[in-house]
Amino acid sequence: GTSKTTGGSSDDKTLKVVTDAAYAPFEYLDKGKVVGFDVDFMNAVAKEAGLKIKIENVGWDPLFVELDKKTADIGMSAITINDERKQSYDFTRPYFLSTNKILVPKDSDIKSGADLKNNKTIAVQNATTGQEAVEGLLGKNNEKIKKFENNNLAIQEMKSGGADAVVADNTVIEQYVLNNPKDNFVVIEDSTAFAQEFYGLMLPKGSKLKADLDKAINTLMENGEYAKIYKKWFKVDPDLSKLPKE
Amino acid sequence: MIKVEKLKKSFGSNEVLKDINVTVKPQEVVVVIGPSGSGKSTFLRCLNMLESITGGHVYIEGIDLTDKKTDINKVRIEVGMVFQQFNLFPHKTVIENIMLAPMKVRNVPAEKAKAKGLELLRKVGLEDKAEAYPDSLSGGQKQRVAIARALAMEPKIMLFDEPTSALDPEMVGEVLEVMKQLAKEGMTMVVVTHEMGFAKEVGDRVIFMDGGVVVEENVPKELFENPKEDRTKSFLSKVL
Amino acid sequence: MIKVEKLKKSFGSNEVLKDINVTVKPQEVVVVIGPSGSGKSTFLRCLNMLESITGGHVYIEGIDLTDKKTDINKVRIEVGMVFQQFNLFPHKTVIENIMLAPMKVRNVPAEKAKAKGLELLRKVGLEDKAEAYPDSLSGGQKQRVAIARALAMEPKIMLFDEPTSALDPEMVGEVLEVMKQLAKEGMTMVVVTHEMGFAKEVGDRVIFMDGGVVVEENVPKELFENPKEDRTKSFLSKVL
Amino acid sequence: MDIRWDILAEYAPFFLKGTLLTIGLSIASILIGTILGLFIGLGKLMRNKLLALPFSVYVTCFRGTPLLVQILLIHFAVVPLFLGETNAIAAAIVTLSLNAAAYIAEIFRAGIQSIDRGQMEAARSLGMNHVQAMRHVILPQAVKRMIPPLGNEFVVLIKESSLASIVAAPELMYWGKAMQGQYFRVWEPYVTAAIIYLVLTLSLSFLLTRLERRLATE
Amino acid sequence: MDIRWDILAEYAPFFLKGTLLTIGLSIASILIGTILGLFIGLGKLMRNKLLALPFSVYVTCFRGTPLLVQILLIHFAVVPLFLGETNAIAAAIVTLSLNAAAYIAEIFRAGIQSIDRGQMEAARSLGMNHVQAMRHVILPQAVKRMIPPLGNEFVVLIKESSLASIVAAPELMYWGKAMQGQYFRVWEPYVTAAIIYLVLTLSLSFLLTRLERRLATE
Ligand SMILES: Nc1ncnc2c1ncn2[C@@H]1O[C@H](COP(=O)(O)OP(=O)(O)OP(=O)(O)O)[C@@H](O)[C@H]1O
Ligand SMILES: Nc1ncnc2c1ncn2[C@@H]1O[C@H](COP(=O)(O)OP(=O)(O)OP(=O)(O)O)[C@@H](O)[C@H]1O
Ligand SMILES: [Mg+2]
Ligand SMILES: [Mg+2]
Repeated sequence: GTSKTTGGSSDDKTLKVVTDAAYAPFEYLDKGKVVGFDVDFMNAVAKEAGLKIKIENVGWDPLFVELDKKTADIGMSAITINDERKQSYDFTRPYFLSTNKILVPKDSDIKSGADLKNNKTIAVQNATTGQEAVEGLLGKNNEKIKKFENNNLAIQEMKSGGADAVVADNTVIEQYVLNNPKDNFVVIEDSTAFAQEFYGLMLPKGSKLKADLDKAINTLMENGEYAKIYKKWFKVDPDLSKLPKE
Repeated sequence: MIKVEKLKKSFGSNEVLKDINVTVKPQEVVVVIGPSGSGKSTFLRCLNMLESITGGHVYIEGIDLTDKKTDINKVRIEVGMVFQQFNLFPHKTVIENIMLAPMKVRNVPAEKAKAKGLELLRKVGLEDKAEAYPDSLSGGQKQRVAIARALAMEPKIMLFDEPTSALDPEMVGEVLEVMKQLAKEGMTMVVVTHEMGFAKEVGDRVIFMDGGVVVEENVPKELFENPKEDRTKSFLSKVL
Repeated sequence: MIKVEKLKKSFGSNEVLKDINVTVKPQEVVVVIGPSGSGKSTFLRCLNMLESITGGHVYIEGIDLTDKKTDINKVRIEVGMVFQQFNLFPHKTVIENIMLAPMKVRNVPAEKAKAKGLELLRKVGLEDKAEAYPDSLSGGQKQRVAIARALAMEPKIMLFDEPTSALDPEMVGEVLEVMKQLAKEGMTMVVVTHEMGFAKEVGDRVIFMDGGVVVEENVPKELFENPKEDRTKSFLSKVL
Repeated sequence: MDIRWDILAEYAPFFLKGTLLTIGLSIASILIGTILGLFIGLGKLMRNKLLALPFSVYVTCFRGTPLLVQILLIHFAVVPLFLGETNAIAAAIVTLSLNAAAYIAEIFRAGIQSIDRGQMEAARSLGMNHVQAMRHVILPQAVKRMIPPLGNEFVVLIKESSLASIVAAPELMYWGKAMQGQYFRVWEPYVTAAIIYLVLTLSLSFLLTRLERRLATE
Repeated sequence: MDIRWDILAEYAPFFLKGTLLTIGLSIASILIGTILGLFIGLGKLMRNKLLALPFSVYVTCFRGTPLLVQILLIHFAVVPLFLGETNAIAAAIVTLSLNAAAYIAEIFRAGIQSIDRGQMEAARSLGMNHVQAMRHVILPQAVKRMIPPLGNEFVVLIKESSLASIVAAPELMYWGKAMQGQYFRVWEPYVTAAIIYLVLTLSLSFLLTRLERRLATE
């Protein structure tokens, strides 16, 4: 069963963790099962904190609705911590550093974020920080920005020739390039154009879980468990120094 | 039996019946003739309130149909109607067509309704068609079933609206035969028809309508042989 | 003029015409009667190939309709047809209905077609309706326009399929009048009808069909007063 | 073109699961939609124009706006109002049912109005009241006539249930998109989905034709 | 419920732009669809069953599968085959036109078949050949009867053009989703979109009723 109230971290209660499993490699469906970095991380955190959890794929927008109505306890979906969201929700300490990066074909003349302004068409996932980042460069609702339901359709759009670049979280597109070498896509990083972002687990405002979760996350980072999971998914070691404590 | 006083009927601004006065005595057979659009059907339909009456009065066995307190369904039980297009219920067999109204309206038990239905079918010469569906019948057979269906409610008056004009010529006879029989048994009848032979042979009185008024009425022989009005003459010259 | 030899017509496995042999001489008026479903319409429709012929031969003015080399549209110009349901073209005025075929098929110039059309309308007593649309006409008027339309192609033969049976009784006369006039002028005509009065008065010969065969044929007086076959007798007893 | 049969094989069980949900959504929606549609159709037929108005407005709104808007609104805004949380399957069934009800109401109204006026007049002239005439004479005939357009609406529902994939109800189209997302192949998932939909709709049409034929000979 | 009028005001110009594109997509598709539909309808009417078969298959496929599959396939797979790149507006017009053509073909066929057989027989009996009879007698009447269902198809097209938002064609629904994505508000964007669609479809229906009435009295 799912909990109807939040806060009480009484040991025998199963917490409902909601996610939008269309964001590989953080959370995606592998033959119907939700898997990904976030999932392994969440399970480790829960184990460390002594919580029982159940992960449900509800989609991106419903995720916010559920936390709003407090019908779910934790939102886990590579959610960027920003001031806007902090007004309505609580976050755990940052657990992941992400930067928006640019995915382009190998022979593209786009070399930096600034090049995107040269009359390029950019595909993004609607309502993501990737979209915000590009709108920051080109202006809000610029005609050159195509917004899709998810990054899959955005990348497909570029692959089919309808966009010059895709802007999304680095991990998403790096993962794509790793898995699809035949497509001849490359990843461009531009830390001046795109700010760094941190992911956190999202909680209903005033959730009593925050302290327990923060503590568990810290432990995982210290005891090397976090690095193990990170390496499993991203093939490199994490640079924990870049993650602020709060 | 039937008394129509100053009957008026309008559809919107179109006055179709203008001040009709007619009396039908018990056991009388009244034939209504007239050109198309003259209001014959509308007149007949006012007699059992299939059309709402705009003005005047219609009395059936002394009951005023225009009185708001009158239960129209009670009156309709006394007045059977047969239509040009038969209007049999296509989803029911012949015997079910006949049994339906007695069972639902008069609460006659099924067995009794069936016995009565079969008797009526025998009367119209169709006892072997009891279990057939209307679609499998010829036009003449359908119309005879429709007559039996109306009779099953044991009405005191029967209204016929061009009962033979949708029939192939060789089927007209069988339907008129049933109607003649009914007249002979003393049924009060009002019949709209173009069958002048029937009017002459069976009618006690013929009413000629045109433009929503009764132009002339008389016993058939007189009306057909010595029409007084010009309109009657011109109409009869075309149809006889 | 028309020679029908061993004509057979089947719809699927249903043989509707079985070995019909009929000859129509120039200027002759042949009336076809018979019960519903006996094949009268089918027979008529075979005469201008509205139905494909299953077996036998039909010669119109010596041309064999069943010959594949025959240009059927040429033959149809010689044979006019009038239908029970009028089949006027509702999107065209009366005069356009009449002018259409002469202009498109015979390439008659518009003015000439119009003059001819107005002349024909005068003949059927409708010169004032030239610019009216069919929907505004009464049934009798529609049928007279349909006759004028067929005549506009100057056919040598006219076929009529129950031209009056969709009409209100008081309109039957005006249509029969036009047909009588046509017969008087020497038009060769084959008429399916239930109007026995017309058959007696105008017909040179009456053919009684039943079950897809010609049961009996004779001059009208003989056939009506002394029918030889039982089937003819029984049919006539019902319709006369 | 090379077809990657391996990924098709891999996704086969999901297509199967998705197809079952598609069928389930469609059946649930046609059932609920028919019941609702009957009431709304009767409502629209009421003589009192004022009472009939809300039913007309309902039909106009659901027929005048895209199903896509309806499904998004119901999923994100209406269902959470009642359940307190979103539920893609509930939203799909509710939207499809409400939408179908608007069309079925019209089918129902048309069915009743297609029955010749003479039937009602014959029943009334035999002394039956309006309710008796409706129940014993008009409705049995109207229902029979409603079967073909109802069947058609069922076919439409099967196709429109694909929109439930937008709100992540794991029906057929959802798995098509998932497969496309995982392997970035277009033809395999979408052509497969198209074929499955075609099989579903054609089978249903076939069944309907047979049903109609049986009813016709009855 | 509090309505955020400020964000509605901000998005008003986008809704306007989107509405214009929605209208444009619908008009383009009804025009192309009608022309294609006429040919396919005539193709289906051919006596030779073998020649008519491809047209029947076309109609069956487009009527038997969801528009959502069609638009995804055409956008990501078919349009790139021809243009070398995707083009959402082209894909939307192509899909909507091809889909509408299947329905219009049936409207056309039904229109021709609804003309009483007697009309063709009368024309033929006057010596006209098949083409003449079709051109002067059957088609003018059939076209008049096709106007109401064609108008209906136009209404359907307006609604279905909302699916173009899935492939990021910036029509009305696209901007509704963009607004929803930016402010995480559901009611404002979707109810606004619904109302605009309703205004579009109702205006069209109104125009069609007037057109029909004028044609009827002619
Ligand atoms: N329901 C109706 N609404 C409007 N006008 C009607 C209605 N029923 C009949 N009328 C009109 O009333 C007039 C008389 O019609 P009615 O059917 O009574 O004539 P009728 O004498 O029975 O003609 P027919 O011999 O053709 O049956 C006609 O002008 C007709 O158009
Ligand atoms: N197109 C058709 N297809 C199949 N059967 C047909 C067709 N046309 C006529 N028939 C059948 O052929 C038979 C003769 O029909 P036809 O119309 O020639 O009769 P009819 O003598 O003109 O009858 P009526 O007096 O009713 O007009 C009927 O049994 C009819 O069902
Ligand atoms: Mg009448
Ligand atoms: Mg006939």
